[in-house]
Amino acid sequence: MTLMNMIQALNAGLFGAMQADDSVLVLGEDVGLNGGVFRVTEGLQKKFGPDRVIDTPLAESAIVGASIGLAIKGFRPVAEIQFSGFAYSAFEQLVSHAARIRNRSRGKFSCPLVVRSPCSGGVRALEHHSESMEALFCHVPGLKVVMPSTPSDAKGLLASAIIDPDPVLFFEPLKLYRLKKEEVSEDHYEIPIGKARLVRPGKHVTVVSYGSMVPECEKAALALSEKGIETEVLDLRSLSPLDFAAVQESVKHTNRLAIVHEAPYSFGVGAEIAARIAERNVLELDAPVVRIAGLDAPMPLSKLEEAYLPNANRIAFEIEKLMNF
Amino acid sequence: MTLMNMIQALNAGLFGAMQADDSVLVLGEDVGLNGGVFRVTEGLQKKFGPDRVIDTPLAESAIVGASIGLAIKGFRPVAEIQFSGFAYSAFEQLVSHAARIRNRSRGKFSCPLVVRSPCSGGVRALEHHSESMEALFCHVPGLKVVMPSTPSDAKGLLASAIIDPDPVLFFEPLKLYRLKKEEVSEDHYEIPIGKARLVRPGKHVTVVSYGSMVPECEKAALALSEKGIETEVLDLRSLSPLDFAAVQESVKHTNRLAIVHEAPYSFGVGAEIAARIAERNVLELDAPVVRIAGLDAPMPLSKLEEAYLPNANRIAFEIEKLMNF
Amino acid sequence: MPEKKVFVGDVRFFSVLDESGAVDSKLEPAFSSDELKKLFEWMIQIRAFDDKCVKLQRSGKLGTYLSVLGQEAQVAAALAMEKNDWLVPYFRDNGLILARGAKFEELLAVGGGSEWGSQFSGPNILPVAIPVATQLLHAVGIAWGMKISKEKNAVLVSFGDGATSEGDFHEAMNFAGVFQLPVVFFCQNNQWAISVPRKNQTASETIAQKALGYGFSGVQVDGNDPLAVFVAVSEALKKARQGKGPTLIEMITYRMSDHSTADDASKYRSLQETRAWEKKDPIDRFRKYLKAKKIWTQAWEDRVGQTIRTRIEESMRKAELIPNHPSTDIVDFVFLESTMELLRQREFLEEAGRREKRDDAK
Amino acid sequence: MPEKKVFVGDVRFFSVLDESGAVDSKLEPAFSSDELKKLFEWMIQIRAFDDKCVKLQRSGKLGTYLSVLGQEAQVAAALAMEKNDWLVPYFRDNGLILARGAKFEELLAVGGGSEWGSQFSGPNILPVAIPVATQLLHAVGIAWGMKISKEKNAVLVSFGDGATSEGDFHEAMNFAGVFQLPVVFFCQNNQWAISVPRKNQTASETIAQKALGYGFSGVQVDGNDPLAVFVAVSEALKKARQGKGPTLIEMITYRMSDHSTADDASKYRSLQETRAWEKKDPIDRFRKYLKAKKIWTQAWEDRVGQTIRTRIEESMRKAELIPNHPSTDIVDFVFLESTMELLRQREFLEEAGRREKRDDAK
Ligand SMILES: Cc1ncc(C[n+]2csc(CCOP(=O)(O)OP(=O)(O)O)c2C)c(N)n1
Ligand SMILES: Cc1ncc(C[n+]2csc(CCOP(=O)(O)OP(=O)(O)O)c2C)c(N)n1
Ligand SMILES: [Mg+2]
Ligand SMILES: [Mg+2]
Repeated sequence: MTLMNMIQALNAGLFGAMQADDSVLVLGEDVGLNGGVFRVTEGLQKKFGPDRVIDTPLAESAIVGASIGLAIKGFRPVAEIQFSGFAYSAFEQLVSHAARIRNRSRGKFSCPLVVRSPCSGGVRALEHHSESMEALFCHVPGLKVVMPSTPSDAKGLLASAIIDPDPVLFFEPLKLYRLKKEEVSEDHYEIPIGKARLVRPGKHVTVVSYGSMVPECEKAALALSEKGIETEVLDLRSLSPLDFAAVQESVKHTNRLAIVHEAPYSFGVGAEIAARIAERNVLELDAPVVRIAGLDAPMPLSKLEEAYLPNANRIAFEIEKLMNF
Repeated sequence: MTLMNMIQALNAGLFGAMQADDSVLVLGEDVGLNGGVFRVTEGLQKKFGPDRVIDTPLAESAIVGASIGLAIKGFRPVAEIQFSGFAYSAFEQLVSHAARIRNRSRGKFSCPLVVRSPCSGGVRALEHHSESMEALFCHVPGLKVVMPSTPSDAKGLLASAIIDPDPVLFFEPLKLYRLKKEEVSEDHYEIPIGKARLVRPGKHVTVVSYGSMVPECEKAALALSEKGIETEVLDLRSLSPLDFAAVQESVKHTNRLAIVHEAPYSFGVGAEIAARIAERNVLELDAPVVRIAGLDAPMPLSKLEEAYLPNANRIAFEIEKLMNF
Repeated sequence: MPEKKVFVGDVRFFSVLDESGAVDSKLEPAFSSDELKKLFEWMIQIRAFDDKCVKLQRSGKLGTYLSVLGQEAQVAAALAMEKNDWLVPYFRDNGLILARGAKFEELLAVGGGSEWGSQFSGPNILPVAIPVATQLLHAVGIAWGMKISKEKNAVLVSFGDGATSEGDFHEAMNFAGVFQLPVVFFCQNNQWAISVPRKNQTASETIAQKALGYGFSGVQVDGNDPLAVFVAVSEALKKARQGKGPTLIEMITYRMSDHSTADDASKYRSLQETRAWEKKDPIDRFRKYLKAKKIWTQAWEDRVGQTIRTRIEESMRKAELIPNHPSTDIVDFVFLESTMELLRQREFLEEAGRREKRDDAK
Repeated sequence: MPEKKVFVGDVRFFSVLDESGAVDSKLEPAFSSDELKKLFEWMIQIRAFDDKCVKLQRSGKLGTYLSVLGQEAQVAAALAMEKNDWLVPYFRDNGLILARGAKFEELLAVGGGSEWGSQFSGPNILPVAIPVATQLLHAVGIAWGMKISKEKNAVLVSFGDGATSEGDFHEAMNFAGVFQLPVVFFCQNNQWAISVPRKNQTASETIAQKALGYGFSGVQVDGNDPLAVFVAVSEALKKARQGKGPTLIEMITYRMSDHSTADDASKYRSLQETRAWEKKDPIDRFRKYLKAKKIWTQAWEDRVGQTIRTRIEESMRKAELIPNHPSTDIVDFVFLESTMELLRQREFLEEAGRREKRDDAK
């Protein structure tokens, strides 16, 4: 075990995967010599050479499109999109090809591709550098979408994503990159895609979240606990496929559900969870579901970023309201 | 009033808008001399000339990106994307610019742009020609999304979209293009964006739908009526903004809700409606919400298209189940 | 030296056969008569298949069909390819796909609406890409893979003149140039992209010259001359396999048919133009050449044509025999391992199937 | 004639001032001394502003900052523009944006995190586009609008060498060529795109030659020579305004600073390279020229420099005075008319604001 922040854990994960399997490649803008703008790919090119850790020209559609070709040819590319706000020009390649090649060819060809990308806000960045558009990818059949919230989950999920025989979008909440360190195993281990993590058990209310909002939910839960409200916090880790069974199980004993994400409120990941509850577990609810989310507005520049983002205070406030329902 | 199918109504709408306002332009692939692959822009170039009805090179990002520039410069471009399955390469321009220019410049610049595009399945088309990815656009702050299901709505919504000071995605379910004719006024009229249409009143259950599934819901309602189940059918017409007030009002008296769309089940428009009900009207439900939707799989080629798409039978079946809950 | 030339580039055009079938012996490839016969057979094969498919579409047995009519010399590219090369085709490549070994029934299956058809026989053929120009990047990726694993093969990626306007064309060409990838960009400039003529697609004098912006060479060939197409593709593939990087080939040809069975070209182009191109028909021209070489006889062509038509008829029967695959195919190939939610939806499909059967039985 | 050249194209490079400040009198633009002074002032203005902003970023008062250091000759483009022309800038254009009339406090506001800053003073300046190359299409659209309404103006759109790899660059260039639009593509080739050197960005010998693939001309200029930049931009804008179509200008320069305040260029490029470019400093060179023309004195430069620094300090006070706009700004500019849902969210913001005040009061 070593104390690592999320960047170090991801870096270790990439090292391990490349060492274990020659077909794993890393490519993207500034991932080679520079080691990535957040240093996630630091040292990889030195170790594995410029044929396996590749600085590409500035072209997101090409990064993903060429990776699809590499995947078809038998490689396991781990492509980086420098910020998730720049993934849109690769959208066609992801939606129309990466997600469909297996189906289109009835399994003759497949696309074991990982696209890593920093996401979410909270660091007062430039426009387009703080986007939370994960729900877009969740709606696309054929794509998997994961987002870790801790260093050790980051490493284990990345291992699963690289081994996965199908395309995985791997979002990294950049606010959490260096937020905290924890003990992470140096050995290979996998956190299965599609399994949520019970962050904190509780009996009064379930809070489902993921990514950058998980630490805020934990803080809120702590504060609520002092008021006698025991919050069960679930970190989804995978957004598609969703571990809905875990949500159901929790709601079955808490009978109250709040969903927290920083992405815009409408048509987000929270909608899907609330909808499934409305379809499958509505009779178990003692109170309405509540979504605590970003606003239906572009992520503002830094001056108003705080007002836009949910935080522990707001989460605690909304959950208290929910408990008083 | 003249008997028109949806294509004719849209064509008449474009004629009217171009005649009324010199700043309205039509551009896209094959929209000029050829009149569009579905004939929606037939005759426009002849009438308004090649400066206002423009055949562009084959490049969707450019069609939308240049339209944004035209809109900034004071024009009202009505861009066509030949099939909505080819809109993805224009995604970055839509999400990162069309949707944000007003906000980015605090109202100094704006983007009164309409992007028209045929969508949805049911006509046994080639791959990528039957996509229903409207929910992706709904999640993007700053975009409006509409989808008519009748000729007269098509014309009235198009008029509103063209007059709208902000970008509007205008999806046209191609299965409905020639499905039926109805009396449409030749005069200018507007169907406001954000207002649902009560297709059929009913007291036992509410069915919310839009686009290609509206006629199927009507058929199902007819069949159910014979069994004594009176279905209230709502056609959303606008997906973003949603007329949630209309949904609420209906559910208040039926206490049962089904949502029907052909887009994939998970993370779709149905999720948002079900979620809002779960948040705001859960106590008024006598039964769980049900979503009747496409599958979480790519739209299949024609042999399996029917199995993929919801239809009147399936809708009636699910609603009966819901009534028996 | 305040002013200087920092770049000069050019593009050459060449043909081997002229319109009368006369050959430029300096450029004539050294083919055996079997190879020449194969080329001719492939050309009449696609013409016959196109003809059949258009008819099948009219009678509702096939979906929208895109004919190769006029572009039959595309098949010459298949002759230049080695087994371990890859073909990344576009939607007007049935001639090429068949020549590389795909079966009629496979193309009929795709056209008839079954994904199973896209498992083409013949080595290393990707399913057809419908979104224009997107496949160029896949070709670049495959070629990149070859380079990384030091394979001495190459990728041929095919597309139309319209495709050159898309961003993906540019990004693919640029990556291929930067990484010196073994890929041949085979542009079938058939003068039209649905209703948009070549001159409105780009202001560039030739499409071949676009390669100059990516640091490699472009060449224009008479695309109704299968020998010229062969020579160009074969040189470019050889160069690619030798690690000398990519080439852009502009094959000048003409789309003699409507864009597709859903299109009516008379709305936007003159009969006169089409007539003028009729005279350059690639099959006629090649027939004259073979005749002069004493390889062609009418009897031989009749016999070959007959065989092809019989095989097409047989393949139709086979295609009709292809079972209507179960509706669960819809969800079974989304991922290698289905998710919980997909398994739930699979059950729904099975139940719906059973319900239908019950309803039918009533 | 089986083989022929079907295209020949070239690219010229030119400069007006050499590195010693000596002038090529044939190409020297006829400037008044006021104009020359203005050019120099603009250059030292951006250098001073950059310097200040990097410091402000270090002390946490500004977000990530991108310096123009080394590319100051960009300001010459502003001198070539007319009032009704449009400027579509990229993220390393503060020199140009200021020269066109934007105020320091506006740039400081954007950098400090307020959207209000993007309402630049100065005629027709779009907000800075962050997603690389996307703004080229907006420029094309604006130019198209000018053409349709028969205005005799033009658009200057600015971008880096890295931007030329994006699909949007290609699609913009192609549309501009096809529709012969009044737009000047102003590429500031500063040799780097973050850590990727120009030679790994594209295999093309020059960036200027990329224009050849779109049917118009490209030209390379010494981008550390403001006179050469002026001549090139001014010729291209004139050509555009006359309806003679687009031009691609490649301005050869160098990014002397890190990519941004978040970057450390020593990780990927040699000090040696940077040092070599120091000798070509655009301000030094222009100063020598002005001195030879007897326009420059140290006293004058000191005075001008002092004035600029004072104005920057004043603008900082102004920027600090800019009210912290209400949180409801977040939702109020999404649409001209807010939707019901946005109004609901607006109420939430107001309530949250009130709650915070209450909590603070406790
Ligand atoms: C991205 C995309 N946009 C639009 C279409 C619709 N479409 C199909 S074929 C075609 C024209 C293609 O022209 P070209 O590339 O010259 O090929 P050709 O059909 O002439 O062989 C268009 C616009 C598409 N398939 N993909
Ligand atoms: C589409 C997109 N991808 C990635 C980035 C991140 N990024 C910002 S600047 C930059 C390099 C730009 O290089 P160049 O175009 O040469 O401009 P320069 O910074 O050298 O002035 C990158 C990769 C971005 N802003 N947009
Ligand atoms: Mg064509
Ligand atoms: Mg650069």
